[in-house]
Amino acid sequence: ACSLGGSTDGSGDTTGDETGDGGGGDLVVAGPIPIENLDPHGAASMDAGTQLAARAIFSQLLVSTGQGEFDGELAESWESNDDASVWTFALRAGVTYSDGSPVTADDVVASFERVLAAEGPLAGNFGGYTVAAPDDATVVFTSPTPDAAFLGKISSFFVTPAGAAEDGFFSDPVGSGPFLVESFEPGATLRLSPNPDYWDGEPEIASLELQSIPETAARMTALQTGEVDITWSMPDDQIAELRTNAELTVETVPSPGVFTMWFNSSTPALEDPAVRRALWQAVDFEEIIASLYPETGTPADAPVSPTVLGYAPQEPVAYDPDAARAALEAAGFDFENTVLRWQFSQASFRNFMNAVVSDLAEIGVTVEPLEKEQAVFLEDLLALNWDMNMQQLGSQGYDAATNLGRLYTCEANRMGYCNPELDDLLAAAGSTSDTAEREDLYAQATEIIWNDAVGMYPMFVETPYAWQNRVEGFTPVSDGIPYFDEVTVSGD
Amino acid sequence: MTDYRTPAVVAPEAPSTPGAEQAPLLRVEGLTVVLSSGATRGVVLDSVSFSVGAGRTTGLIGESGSGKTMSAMAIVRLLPEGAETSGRVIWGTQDLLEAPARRMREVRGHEIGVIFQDPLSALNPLQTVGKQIGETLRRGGMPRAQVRARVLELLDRVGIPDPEQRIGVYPHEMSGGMRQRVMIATALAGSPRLIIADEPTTALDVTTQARILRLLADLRDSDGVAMLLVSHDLRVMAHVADDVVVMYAGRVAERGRADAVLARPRHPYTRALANNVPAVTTKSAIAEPLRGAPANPFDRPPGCAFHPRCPLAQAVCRTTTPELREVEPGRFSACHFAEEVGS
Amino acid sequence: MTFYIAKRLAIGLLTIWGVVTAVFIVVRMAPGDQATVALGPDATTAEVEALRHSLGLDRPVLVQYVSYLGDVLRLDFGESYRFGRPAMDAVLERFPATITLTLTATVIAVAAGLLLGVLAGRNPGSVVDRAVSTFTLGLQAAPPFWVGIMLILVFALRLQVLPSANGGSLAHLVLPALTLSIPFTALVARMTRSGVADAMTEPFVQTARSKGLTEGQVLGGHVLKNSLVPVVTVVGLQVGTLLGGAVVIETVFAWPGLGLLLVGAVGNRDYAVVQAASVLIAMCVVLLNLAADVVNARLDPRIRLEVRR
Amino acid sequence: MTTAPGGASLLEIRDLDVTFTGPRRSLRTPPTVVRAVDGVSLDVRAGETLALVGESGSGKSTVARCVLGLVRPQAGTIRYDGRELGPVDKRPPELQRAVQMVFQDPGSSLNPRMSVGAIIREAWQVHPAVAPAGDRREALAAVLTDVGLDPGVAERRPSALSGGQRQRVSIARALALRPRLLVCDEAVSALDVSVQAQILRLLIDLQASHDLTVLFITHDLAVVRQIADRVAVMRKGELVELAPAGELFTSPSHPYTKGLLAAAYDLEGVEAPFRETQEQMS
Amino acid sequence: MSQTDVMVAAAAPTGAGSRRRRARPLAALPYVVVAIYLVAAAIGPVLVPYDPVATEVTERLLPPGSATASGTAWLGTDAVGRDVFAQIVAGTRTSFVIGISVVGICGIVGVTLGAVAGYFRRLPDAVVSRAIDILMAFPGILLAILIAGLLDRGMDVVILALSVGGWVGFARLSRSISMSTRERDWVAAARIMGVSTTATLTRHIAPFLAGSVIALATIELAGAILSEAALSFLGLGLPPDVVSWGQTIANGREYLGTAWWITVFPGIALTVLVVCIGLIGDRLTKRYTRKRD
Ligand SMILES: Nc1ncnc2c1ncn2[C@@H]1O[C@H](COP(=O)(O)OP(=O)(O)OP(=O)(O)O)[C@@H](O)[C@H]1O
Ligand SMILES: Nc1ncnc2c1ncn2[C@@H]1O[C@H](COP(=O)(O)OP(=O)(O)OP(=O)(O)O)[C@@H](O)[C@H]1O
Ligand SMILES: [Mg+2]
Ligand SMILES: [Mg+2]
Repeated sequence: ACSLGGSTDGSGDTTGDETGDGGGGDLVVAGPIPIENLDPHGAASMDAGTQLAARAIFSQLLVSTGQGEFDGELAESWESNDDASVWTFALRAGVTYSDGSPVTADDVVASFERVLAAEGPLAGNFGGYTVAAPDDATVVFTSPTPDAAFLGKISSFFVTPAGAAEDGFFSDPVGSGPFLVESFEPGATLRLSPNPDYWDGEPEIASLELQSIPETAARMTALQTGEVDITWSMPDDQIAELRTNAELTVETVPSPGVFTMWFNSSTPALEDPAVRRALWQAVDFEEIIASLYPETGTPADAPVSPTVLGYAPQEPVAYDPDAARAALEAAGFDFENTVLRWQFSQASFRNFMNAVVSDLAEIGVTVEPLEKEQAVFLEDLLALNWDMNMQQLGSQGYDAATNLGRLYTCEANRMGYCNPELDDLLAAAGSTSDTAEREDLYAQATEIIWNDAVGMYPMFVETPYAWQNRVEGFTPVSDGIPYFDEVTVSGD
Repeated sequence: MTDYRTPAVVAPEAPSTPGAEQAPLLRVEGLTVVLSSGATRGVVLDSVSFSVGAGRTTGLIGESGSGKTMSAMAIVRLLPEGAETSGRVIWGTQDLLEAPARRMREVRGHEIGVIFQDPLSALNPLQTVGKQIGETLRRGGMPRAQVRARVLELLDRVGIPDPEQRIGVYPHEMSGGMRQRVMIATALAGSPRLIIADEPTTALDVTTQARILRLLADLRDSDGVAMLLVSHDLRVMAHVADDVVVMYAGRVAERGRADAVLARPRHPYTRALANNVPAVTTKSAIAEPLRGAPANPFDRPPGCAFHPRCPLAQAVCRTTTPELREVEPGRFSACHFAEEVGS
Repeated sequence: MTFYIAKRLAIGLLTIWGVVTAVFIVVRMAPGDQATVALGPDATTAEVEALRHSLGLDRPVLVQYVSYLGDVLRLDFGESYRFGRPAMDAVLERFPATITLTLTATVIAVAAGLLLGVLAGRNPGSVVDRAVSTFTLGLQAAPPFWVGIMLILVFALRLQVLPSANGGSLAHLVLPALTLSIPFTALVARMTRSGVADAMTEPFVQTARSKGLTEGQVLGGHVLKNSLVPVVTVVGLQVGTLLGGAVVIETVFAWPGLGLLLVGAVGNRDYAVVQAASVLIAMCVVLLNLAADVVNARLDPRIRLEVRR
Repeated sequence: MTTAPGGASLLEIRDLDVTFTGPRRSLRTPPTVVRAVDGVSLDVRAGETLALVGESGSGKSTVARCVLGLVRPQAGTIRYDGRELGPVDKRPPELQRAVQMVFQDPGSSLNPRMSVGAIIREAWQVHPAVAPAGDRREALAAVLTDVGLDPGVAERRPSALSGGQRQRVSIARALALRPRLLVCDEAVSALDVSVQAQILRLLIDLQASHDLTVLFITHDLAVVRQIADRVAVMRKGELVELAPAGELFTSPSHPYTKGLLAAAYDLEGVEAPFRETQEQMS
Repeated sequence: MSQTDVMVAAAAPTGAGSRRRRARPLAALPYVVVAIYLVAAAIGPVLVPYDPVATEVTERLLPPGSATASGTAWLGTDAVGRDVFAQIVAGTRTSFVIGISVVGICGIVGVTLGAVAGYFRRLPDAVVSRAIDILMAFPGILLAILIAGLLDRGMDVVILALSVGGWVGFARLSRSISMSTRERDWVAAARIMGVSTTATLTRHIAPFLAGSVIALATIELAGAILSEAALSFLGLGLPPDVVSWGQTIANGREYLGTAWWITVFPGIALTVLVVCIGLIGDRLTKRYTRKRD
């Protein structure tokens, strides 16, 4: 046999290969993003791959289920003080790790401190936080400033044993999640088996294999041939074809993702909100979305998606090239000498960008699309070294605080836009625990952002999933990081 | 003074028409070879006839490009790709030009051995000399141990000291003279009756040259192997050949017993060649060099090919190609004025 | 021989040092760094600066270089921030997959290439020769990712005889190895062709014929071996190139090899992995070239092992 | 031929040592060292033809390449007219042109991409001092005629010339610089007998007309006999004998020379037939 | 007798000079094809207008021969409704510009370095050889990625990225040829005459590199065009508003199963060109290497 890195079980071909126990079949899942690291606290903590693995191996304090709603996992209940700066969690009793030891408040504290020490992307959410465990079943998080979005943020936090800080822990991790690690080839395959001691009941499937196949053609082929049971995040053009396959179920679910095309308001040509709005008007987003994203796109009416707390629908910007041209002329836009540098980094945006650029060219606006490597894109993004920017933005924890509240302040200066009024609204929304009041404040903020055209917000994104009909009990989740503990595969 | 010629022939009373008294071992008749390279076609050999008597040495002389190698290789059918051959090569009772490929493989190596012009490139650089010498035998089915014994014997025969050690050596590790000996051993391996030796001594210095010539003569005398010796060096020819064939531009210019031809040429070309041989003993020979450059069979002058360089040329030479005719018993010359040359 | 190898290894070390340095310079010159990428698009400038400081990325480049070189001398390639473990471990883990793929492709390419090359070279200018030449040119001309995806569509999707992606079994190896071997086969075939065609004109081939050998014996016993030296050199070079350069095919077939790792690491500015992978690849290239030269010296006793200056 | 032996020496070679270092076989053994030339001292007198003979590999060419400055000797001096001859690119122009060379292989001594005219004119471009004033075409024709070539060949490439013609061009290129010392390394060895005789004749004639001193390297004793005034014999890098030609051929003193001559005479023994012919002719 | 008697009249050239291949009707085909491509590159955009910026999303992924608002898409349309045929024609120029620039840069740099290294040996050779060693041991993809990241995406960057490692082949070839050519007697003759080093290099060495270098250049030209396609595949290629075959092929890879025409036609265009260039290269190689020694 061939010796491929670290494969422990001899048979690589897992389809239809029933192993005795569990009886729920073997599940093979192919995600678009590779799993490179199992450490949910470190530099890769916010990676879709790491999160996917962590959801199978570890447990969270709580999971967000959309629009400011949460389910407890390790946490039985939680509460905050009035200004949302102190959060107290009561832990579920009797939860153990797969090695039999109990999950304690000290583990939560150690895990959280590990997050802070790692200075990774997750740690950025918790600047200045402290954590304490007054007793074995209680954990208290304290923030120096009010933080109403704390629950949303902490929903990306996984609890590991305190021993996770030791070298080599993640090569054979111990967790309290539904699955145990059998073998792991970073970037390729994570093989898992059900955790018989899982606090929410042992998963029924006999084994779970998480593969990564970034190349679409290969992933679709693997799905069509039955090598893979579940996959998601397919391009729209593939979805139609998958729908014709009678053995597959295809579903799309709304996600927090929004196509976000910021204008750099500090660019002289784009300083005027009228110019920005006119540019928005000049693009026939409706037609472009209908053509390019017939399955996963819906025209957006807010900078955050309807799945997110703080969503407030606005008047859509209608396509009107003549009005756009007139408005630009009125604003004194220099058609001749202005070239707008429009940066993006994901190849999948290329068609969309081309179509938008084409529409802008029709009214005489010259845009130079710049496809940049991710690192370069990020560096330039921070340095405001662009005139227009395109990203798909989500809202972590389904809370507008992590999107609007974090990115649109004068201090963040992410798009050269500074509006003290907006700053005040966002600060107020972030420092109250009253949900209704927060929704109202975000609605006001949204209106300013929308009307000032800080960016163009053309499309809400849905996440497409496809799975074999023999897979039962699978629930697509809107953030594209699904759970598999309730899935079964019927033998065929 | 050493003379390597077949002893019987040196005797003055020997028959003056060599090869006539008995059926020759090899008879080449009207051999014509046409080579085409691209659009140009060249009659590289034009009706070449000669013979090699059993146990005798026939020499082929001529300047570079005169077709010596072609004549020799046509016999064993090892001409370059695309050569068109006509005429007859009678070996025993068979015309080799008609023989099937299988028969040719029997002839090559086993009945006719070949010593090539440049021993360095004619030996495979990646095989030990022992392997190359024994190849004919090994392919013939001889057991390994026996092959080895025979190779050692051959190495010893050709005068390579310490054969046990040299058998595993590569050609590039040997001097030119040694390589030439290996080449000879290779040709001898299949116990052939005829050896074709193409310029076996050209690349060697005098000392080695003399040793190799002696070796060849010894082999002929002890084993009765006939030899077709190709050379452009008249001194070598005078040394070893019984009969000589002088070639010019792909044709036979003159043919006959070596001593006679070299002493009393019947063709102005032979005469000029002999005249130009520098001598070690005296300091005189380059008074009147032959003018012009050697002819090229791809661009042969009409009539007698030699006429542009010939001091005797007349009008007829420019138009009529002279026949090779018997000018005196056993002597053939292709000159309109053969009689005048000699006197 | 020993002296030669020792000297070549010394030069190899120099080469590796050169690669280490070049990679270091080139990676640090690229815009964006570990801090920007690790923190992602939501981070603020201050957070990025803080991380940069705690990673030591704000130190003068020369200081970083010296400390890095010191670590490398102690064979410490640092910790990969993406993989959360020693970079060399992460790299070595991918190595078997890369080797498997590369060697399989090499075996296919050498076998097919030699066959085609000999067929073409034994009769230069013939119909077979021209057919093979055109065919191998076609092989060289087909974009590898196009071929790869086509193979997936045909063999995995339509015929369903082979799996399409990821490693694991022998069957998974077939398509990527085949795709990888296609331009390689063309290269070997063309080198072999010209070698055989040249060797066919060598006088020793006439000698072999004059010994009464059949054409097959001449070809096998005298021609082939004499035409292999440049083929071996090229195979050595090409295998080295494939170790880190098969990215496209690794992408298409989701093959977890070094190339993909390297590309990902550059994208993530995971300096430790980039450097460890580069050093490993450079080491392989140096050793492969040395091996090719040693094989050639075995093949051809005339090749004196001399240190190329 | 022109000058009686005993003239002033034009070229003085003293204690010349040349070694080539080969590859090392293992860590322990030292690298192989070839002593190509080992303590050779030699004078070439103005106007004479000095032949340097010896078997293959005896170091003849190496001596020649030292004289021309293409090889840097480990030790020893080479003086021309009393002046030290350094490496070729460090020589003053007048020394550079004073010593010229004719090579063995007519196929590779001329740049095949240049016409004969260009090859010869290149010499004059480098040394304008010797370049003929005025119309160079005439001078070119004159040089070519000197070596027995039709001036029409100036337009041709070397590939369109026969071996003998190429060798003439080589000689013409050397003569164009009006050298005083001409080094011929196996200049006739690759030629057919008839052509060889033509070139030797030409050299003898030119030596007289151009007042040349010739260092003639060959392994062919018969050729030496035809043109040399004095003969130097080399063996394994050492000079074993140096004597006037007549003396050397009749009474060699060194055993190695004797062996060499014996081998040559061995072949010579049967040359009587041609002598007959040659006598008829004269 | 004087030497004028032995004056040689113009003798006929020896066999090699007059060799010529028998004319084959197909022999001219590669040249004709390449010429057609060159014409397409030169004036194609005039004949088949193409605007890389203009898209028509309602006419996307139409099969070959479909009618569109602006005529018939003979080779179909791509994922944003641009005409594939027009893209191929427009891409010809890009591909040629990239191929020729890369080969030009690599050729000049490689040949210069290689010739100098081979001629002077010693220090220059050591430096060039080490540089070659390092470049060959350096993962090529790394360079391409970094250059693509370092500079704004553009044709010049692609050319640079492909050139950085591309000169090595030329350098190795030139080095070995100049090393053996410098041993030829005509070089020694030039040195003896005192010809300057530069003149020796340009007059006596460089002309002998030309044949093999041109032959290699044809192969590298094809290689450069293919590499551009591979860079585009990895998302490191040209900016979206520059059309090239590589771009088109790479853009079409997601539609191989559904809209094969996006990749297949430029793929064929590319393959035919590369094969023809290769055939020409083969012929040049044969012509120049046959009589090297
Ligand atoms: N492979 C070949 N293809 C075409 N022409 C050839 C080939 N080999 C030889 N010739 C030509 O055939 C003619 C006779 O050549 P051959 O080799 O018989 O001459 P030779 O007398 O042996 O000369 P040399 O003394 O140089 O060996 C020459 O004009 C030569 O150019
Ligand atoms: N560049 C070199 N490197 C190493 N060894 C060399 C070199 N040039 C010459 N030699 C060696 O030096 C010795 C003398 O060589 P040289 O060429 O001077 O001999 P020669 O007398 O001219 O021989 P020939 O008659 O074969 O031309 C030989 O053993 C040769 O192998
Ligand atoms: Mg011959
Ligand atoms: Mg010599």
